Amino acid sequence: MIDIRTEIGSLALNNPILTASGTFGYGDDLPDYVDIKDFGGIVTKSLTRQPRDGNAPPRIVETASGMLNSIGLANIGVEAFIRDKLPIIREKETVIIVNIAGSRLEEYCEILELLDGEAGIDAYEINVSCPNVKQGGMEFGVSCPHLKRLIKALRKLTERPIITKLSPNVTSIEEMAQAAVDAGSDMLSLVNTLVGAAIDIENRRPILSTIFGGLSGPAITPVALAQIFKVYESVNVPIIGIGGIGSAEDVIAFLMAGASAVQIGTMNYRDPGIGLKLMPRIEAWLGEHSIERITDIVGAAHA
Amino acid sequence: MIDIRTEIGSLALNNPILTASGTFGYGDDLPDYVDIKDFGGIVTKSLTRQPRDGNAPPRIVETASGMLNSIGLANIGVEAFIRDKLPIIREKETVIIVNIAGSRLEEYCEILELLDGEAGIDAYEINVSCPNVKQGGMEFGVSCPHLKRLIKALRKLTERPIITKLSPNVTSIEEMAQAAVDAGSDMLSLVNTLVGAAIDIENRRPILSTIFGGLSGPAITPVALAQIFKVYESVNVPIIGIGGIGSAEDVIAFLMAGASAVQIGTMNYRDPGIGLKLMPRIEAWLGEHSIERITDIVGAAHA
Amino acid sequence: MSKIYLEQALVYSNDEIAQDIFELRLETPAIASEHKPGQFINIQTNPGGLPLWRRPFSIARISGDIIDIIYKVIGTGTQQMAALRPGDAADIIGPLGNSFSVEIKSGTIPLLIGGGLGFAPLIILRDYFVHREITPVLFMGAVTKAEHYYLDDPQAELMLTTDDGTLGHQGLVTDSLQRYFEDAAGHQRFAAYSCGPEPMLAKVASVCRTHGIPLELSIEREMACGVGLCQGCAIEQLPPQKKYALVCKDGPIFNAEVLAFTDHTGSSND
Amino acid sequence: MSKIYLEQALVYSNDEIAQDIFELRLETPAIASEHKPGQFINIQTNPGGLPLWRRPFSIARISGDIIDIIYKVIGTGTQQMAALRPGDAADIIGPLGNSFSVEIKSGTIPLLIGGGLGFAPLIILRDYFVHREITPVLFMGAVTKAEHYYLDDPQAELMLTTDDGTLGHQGLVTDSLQRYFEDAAGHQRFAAYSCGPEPMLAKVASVCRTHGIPLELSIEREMACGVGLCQGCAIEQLPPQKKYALVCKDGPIFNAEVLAFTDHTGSSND
Ligand SMILES: Cc1cc2nc3c(=O)[nH]c(=O)nc-3n(C[C@H](O)[C@H](O)[C@H](O)COP(=O)(O)OP(=O)(O)OC[C@H]3O[C@@H](n4cnc5c(N)ncnc54)[C@H](O)[C@@H]3O)c2cc1C
Ligand SMILES: Cc1cc2nc3c(=O)[nH]c(=O)nc-3n(C[C@H](O)[C@H](O)[C@H](O)COP(=O)(O)OP(=O)(O)OC[C@H]3O[C@@H](n4cnc5c(N)ncnc54)[C@H](O)[C@@H]3O)c2cc1C
Ligand SMILES: Cc1cc2nc3c(=O)[nH]c(=O)nc-3n(C[C@H](O)[C@H](O)[C@H](O)COP(=O)(O)O)c2cc1C
Ligand SMILES: Cc1cc2nc3c(=O)[nH]c(=O)nc-3n(C[C@H](O)[C@H](O)[C@H](O)COP(=O)(O)O)c2cc1C
Ligand code: FES
Ligand code: FES
Repeated sequence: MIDIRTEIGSLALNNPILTASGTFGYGDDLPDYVDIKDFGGIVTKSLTRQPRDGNAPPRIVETASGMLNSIGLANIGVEAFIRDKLPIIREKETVIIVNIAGSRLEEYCEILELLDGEAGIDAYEINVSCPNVKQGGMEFGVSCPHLKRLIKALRKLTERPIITKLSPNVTSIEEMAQAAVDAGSDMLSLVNTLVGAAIDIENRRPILSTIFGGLSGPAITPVALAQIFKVYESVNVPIIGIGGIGSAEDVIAFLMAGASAVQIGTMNYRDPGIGLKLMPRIEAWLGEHSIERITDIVGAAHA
Repeated sequence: MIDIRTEIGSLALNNPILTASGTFGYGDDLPDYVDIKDFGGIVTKSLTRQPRDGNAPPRIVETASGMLNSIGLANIGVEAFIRDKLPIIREKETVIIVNIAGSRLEEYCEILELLDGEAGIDAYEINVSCPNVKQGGMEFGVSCPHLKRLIKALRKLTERPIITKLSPNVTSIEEMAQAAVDAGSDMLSLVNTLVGAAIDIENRRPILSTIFGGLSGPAITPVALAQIFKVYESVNVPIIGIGGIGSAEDVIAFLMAGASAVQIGTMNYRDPGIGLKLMPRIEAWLGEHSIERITDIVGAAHA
Repeated sequence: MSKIYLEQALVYSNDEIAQDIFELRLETPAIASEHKPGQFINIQTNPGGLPLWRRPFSIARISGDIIDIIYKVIGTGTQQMAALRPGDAADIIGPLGNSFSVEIKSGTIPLLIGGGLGFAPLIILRDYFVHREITPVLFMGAVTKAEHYYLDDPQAELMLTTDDGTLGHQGLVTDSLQRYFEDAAGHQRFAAYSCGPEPMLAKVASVCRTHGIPLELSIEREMACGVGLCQGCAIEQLPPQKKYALVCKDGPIFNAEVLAFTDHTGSSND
Repeated sequence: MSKIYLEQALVYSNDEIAQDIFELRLETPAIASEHKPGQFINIQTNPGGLPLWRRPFSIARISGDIIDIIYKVIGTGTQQMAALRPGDAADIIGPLGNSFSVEIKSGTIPLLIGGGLGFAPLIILRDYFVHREITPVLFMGAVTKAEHYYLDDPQAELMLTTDDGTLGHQGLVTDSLQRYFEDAAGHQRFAAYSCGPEPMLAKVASVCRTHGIPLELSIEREMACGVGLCQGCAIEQLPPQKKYALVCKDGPIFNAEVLAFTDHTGSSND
C-alpha cells in the first residue's frame, strides 16, 4: 500500500492534486463524470467583494501548448458565494480552499472577514497576480512592500492557513516568496499565469479585448518548475506547484522540484476527469520505484 | 510587386527575417541547402573575449512546444572569430550582426573594441540576458542601472548601430527598454529566453547540468508578443522581435505588434531552410491583403 | 440539464459528403438517448497532443445509438478528425449546452435558416419536426454548389441559395427568406431558427424582427472547456439580461432578442 | 564532409520486423549515393506539429536509391513514424555526421558489437565489409528473443545473446565478446566497432582496451538541430582533445579512447 496522503502545513490532503482557481468554478456545478472526491482539494474561482461581469470578449486564445485568458475575474461576489455555493460544497468530502482577489488592500480584508465567519473553509489562497484586470490588484504581485503589507493585514484577520499565490512575472521570485513568508503566509502557491498577448492578423489588433492576458498550460511548465525549484531553496514553507500539469510524470516532477501538492488548471479543461486518472498512475509509478510515501519525493531533485 | 525590404535604424535589410544568435553558428558553416541570402541578415553566436567550452551536458531538453538550453555560451572567442570566420562571412550578401556577451563591463568593451577595428560588421547585438552562465553577465539584463552603465560604455566605443537584446525575465520590460535607449542603444531586440527548468524523474535531479536553462520556441511566443507590444508603446526605437517564430503568420503578428524585423531561433533547427520558405508566403499574404510595403504593417495592431 | 457523459465513442463511419465536408457517425448510446436538438459534443481530436482544447460540434442527426456530426475541415483539429477510421475511438463529452425551443403552437411553420456549416444543428431540428408531422421550411445557403451537402428533402420545403448561382437561387439566404415572407403575405404563424456566420445571423434577426417572428440562434465561440468552467466563451447580452452569457452553458441556443450583436441591424458585411 | 540534403523522401515500405521494431525504407537517391557507413538522417516526424525537434536515426542499409532505417517505437516521434505508409513523404535531412573508419589492413577481422537497436548502424558496416569480401564477426545482444531482428547471416559470423537466454547465448554481448577473445587466443588483428547503451559501450571499451584492439563507437544524444548549429549534443572528451565534441557533427562515430565516459571502466550497471 502506497501512502498518497500529504500535508501542506496544517492541512491534511487525501492526495496532492488540487484544482487551480478559475478552472473548476466553485466546485458545485460540475459535469456528471467528475467526482470532487478524486481531488485532494479544490480551490474556488477568485472571489471579489462585489460580483463582477468580467472582461469583454474575446477572453481566450489557444496558443502553442497553452492558452491565454483574460476572464477579468468574472465571479458572483463573496456574498453570493457564502449564500449559494458554500453550503453545497462544505458538505463534500474534500478540502476547500477559497481564493480571494481585490484591487485594494481594504477589499481583500473585507472579503476575508466575511468568509472567516463561515464554517467549512479550510484555507485562503490570495490571488495577488491576476494580470488581466485593469483596476489594479497587480501591484501586490510584483512589489515586495505592497505584498508584505497585504499579507500582514490579512494575517491579523484569520487563524486559517493563508496561501499566497505568486506571480511569475517578476525579476526575483525568491524576493516575493520571502516577503510573503515574512508577512505570515503559511504557504505559497506558484505560478499564476505569465503575461502574454496574441495578434489577430486579419483584423490587425490584439485578439484579447484587454490586449494582455495570462498564459497557462504545458507551455509554461518549465518556467513554473524553475521558480518552484528556486523558492524551495529560499524559504521554508510548503509550496503548491502550478503550471501546465497534465500527466502523472508532471506531478512527480513538480513534487521533486519542491512542491508538496499541485494544482491542475488548463488541463482540467480538456479532461475534467483528470483527477481520477492521474492518481492511480502516480501510485503505480511510486510502486515500481519502491517508494512508500508520496511525501518521500518532495524536493528529491535538490542535491 | 510587394516591397519586402525594411530598415532598422540605419540598417537596410532585404527582408525582415534575421537568424537569432546561437541558432546559426557564425554563418560560415551551414548545411548545403541553406542559402544565407534568404535571410535579411544573420546574427552570430554570442562571442566572448576568450573561447568558451560551454556547460557540461546535458545542455538541451525538449519541452511542450519549446526547448530549454544551457549551452553556456560555448564559442570560439572574439579573436578566432575575427581571424577565421569574419573573412568568410563578410563576403556574403547579407547584413552581419555580431552578438557579444561578457561577464564584466570591461569584457564587453574589449570585445567590441577588437571587433570595431574590423570591416564587414553592420551592427552589434549586446547579449545582456544569457540566463545560463554562472559567472555573471545576467545582472546587466535585470537591473536598469547596470544595463545603462554597460550600454553607455559601449556607445562611446563605436559608431556602428548597437542593438540591446533584452531579457524577458523582469518585472518591467518597459523600464529596461527605456534604460537601454537612454544609454544610447539604437535598437532593441527581444526576447531572449525565459528561465526554465526540467526534472529527470528517474534520476531525481534537474535534467540540465546547470539546473536552469533558457526556454525558447513557440511556447514563449505570447510572452514575446506582449513584451514587444509594451516596448513599442514606451520607446521610440526600432524593435527586432524574437520568440518562437516559425510561420508567415507569426512574422506578420510580430510586425503588427511593433517589430520592424524578426529573428528566428529554435524553429531554424527543425528547418534550417525556413528563411527560404517564409518570405514567399509573407509576400503572398501581403498581396492578398493589398498591402504594398511590408513596413506598412509594423505596429498595425496598436490602436 | 441533461446528464453529461465523457465517452470513448466508436467511429461508425467518417465520409466526405461535400468538398472538405465530412459526416462523422459515432456510436454512443448514452449521448444519443440523452440529447436534445441544438446540443453539441466536444471532441478531443488528438488525445495527449495538440490542439490543446477539445473542439465543439453540433449534433446533426441521431439514428438509434448513433450520433452524426457534420464538419468542415478548416484547421488542425478538423484535419485530425478527417483521419478517423471506422473502428477508431473518439474521445467525446456530451451532450452539452441548452437546446432549441421545440414546443410550438399547432399551425406554426418552423423556418430553419442555415448558412454553410451552420446548417448542421438545423438538420436535427428538421428531423424533430418531420417526425412530429410538422413540415418545416428549410433555407440553406452556401458560397458555391460544391459546398452544399443537403440537396434534397422530400418531407420538407427546401430553398437552396448560392452566392455564385451554381445551385438554387443566386444570392444570400436572407434574400431568399425575405422573398418567402413577401410571398407568404404575412398571415401565417412562423417560428424561426438559424445558425451560420454572425453577419448573416444579424441579417436574419433583422428580417425576422421586421416580420415579428420569434427567432432562435445557434451561436459558435471558441471554447476552452465547453462545460462552463473557464468563462472563456462569453457573449454580450442586452439589458435586462446579465451582461455576459456563456455560449457553452447558457447557449449555444439564444433568443435573437437577448444578444447584443443582433442589435446592430442592417450590418452589411455578410 | 558529404553534401547534406533536405528532402521529401518517398516511403517505400515501413514494416514491423520484431516487437515494436520497424524497418522504414525511403527512396532518396541523393542521400543514398552520398552516404558513408555510420552516418544518420534527421526526420521531421510530424511536420508543423509536435514533437518540435527532428529525430535522428542511423542509416542501416542502402540498396540502390533506397535507405533503410531500423527503429524502435519508444515515444511520440517513433509512434508517428510507425504510422507512415508506402507512398507517404518523409521530411528528412541527411546524410549527417562523420563515418566509421573502414580502411583496415588486409587480414584484419572487423568485430561488430551491437546492443539492441544499437545494431542498426553496424548492419551497413557489415554490408560494406562483406561487399569487399571481408568477413566480419557480428555480436548482437538483446533483452529477449522477441527483440532480435537480425537472426541469420550466411556471409558473416553471427553471435547472438539474450539477457534471458531465449535466443543464442544467455548473458551480455560483452560476455560473448570476452569469450571470443579467449578462444581467438590473441594472435589475430581486429578492428572493433560498437553501438548500444552507454554502460555496454563502456564495457566493450574496457574489453577491447585489455586486448589492445582499436574501437570505434556510434554515440547517441538528444539533438535539437543535428547539423552543428545549436551545440546541444555535446559529449565530454579526454585531454588533449577539446573538452566537448558535438555528437551530430564531430560524431556520431568516436574513437573509444577520446571519450570521457569510457574512461570509467568496469562500471557494472549494464
Ligand atoms: C457550439 C458549437 C457548435 C459547432 N458546430 C459545428 C458543426 O456542426 N460543424 C462544423 O464544421 N463546425 C462547428 N463548429 C465550429 C468548430 O468547432 C470549428 O470549426 C473547429 O473548432 C475548428 O477546429 P480546427 O482545429 O480544425 O481549426 P482551428 O485551427 O482551431 O481554426 C481554424 C480557423 O477557424 C477559426 N475558428 C476555430 N474555432 C472556431 C469557432 N468555434 N468559431 C469560429 N471560428 C473558429 C480559428 O480562429 C481559425 O482562424 C461549432 C462550434 C461551436 C462552438
Ligand atoms: C545519431 C543517432 C542515431 C540513432 N539511430 C537510431 C536507430 O538507428 N534506431 C533507433 O531506434 N534509434 C536510434 N536513435 C535514437 C532515436 O533518435 C530515438 O529513439 C528517438 O529520437 C526517440 O524519439 P521518440 O519521439 O519516439 O521518443 P521520445 O518521446 O523523444 O523519448 C522517449 C524516451 O527516450 C529518450 N530518448 C529520446 N531520444 C533519445 C536519444 N537520442 N538517445 C537516448 N535517449 C533518447 C527520452 O529521453 C525519453 O525518455 C539514434 C539517435 C542518434 C542520436
Ligand atoms: C481561464 C482561466 C481562469 C483563471 N482564473 C483564475 C482566478 O480567478 N484566480 C486565480 O488565482 N487564478 C486563475 N487562473 C490561473 C490558474 O489558477 C493557474 O494558476 C494557471 O492557469 C496556471 O496553471 P495551469 O497551467 O495548470 O492552467 C485562471 C486560469 C485560467 C486558464
Ligand atoms: C540553443 C540556443 C542557443 C542560444 N544561444 C544564444 C546566444 O549565444 N546568444 C544570445 O543572445 N541568444 C542565444 N539564444 C537565444 C536566441 O537567440 C533567442 O533569443 C531565443 O531562443 C528565442 O527565440 P526562439 O524562440 O526563436 O528560439 C540561444 C537559443 C538557443 C535555443
Ligand atoms: S468554454 Fe469554458 S465556460 Fe464556456
Ligand atoms: S544537435 Fe545541434 S549541434 Fe548537435
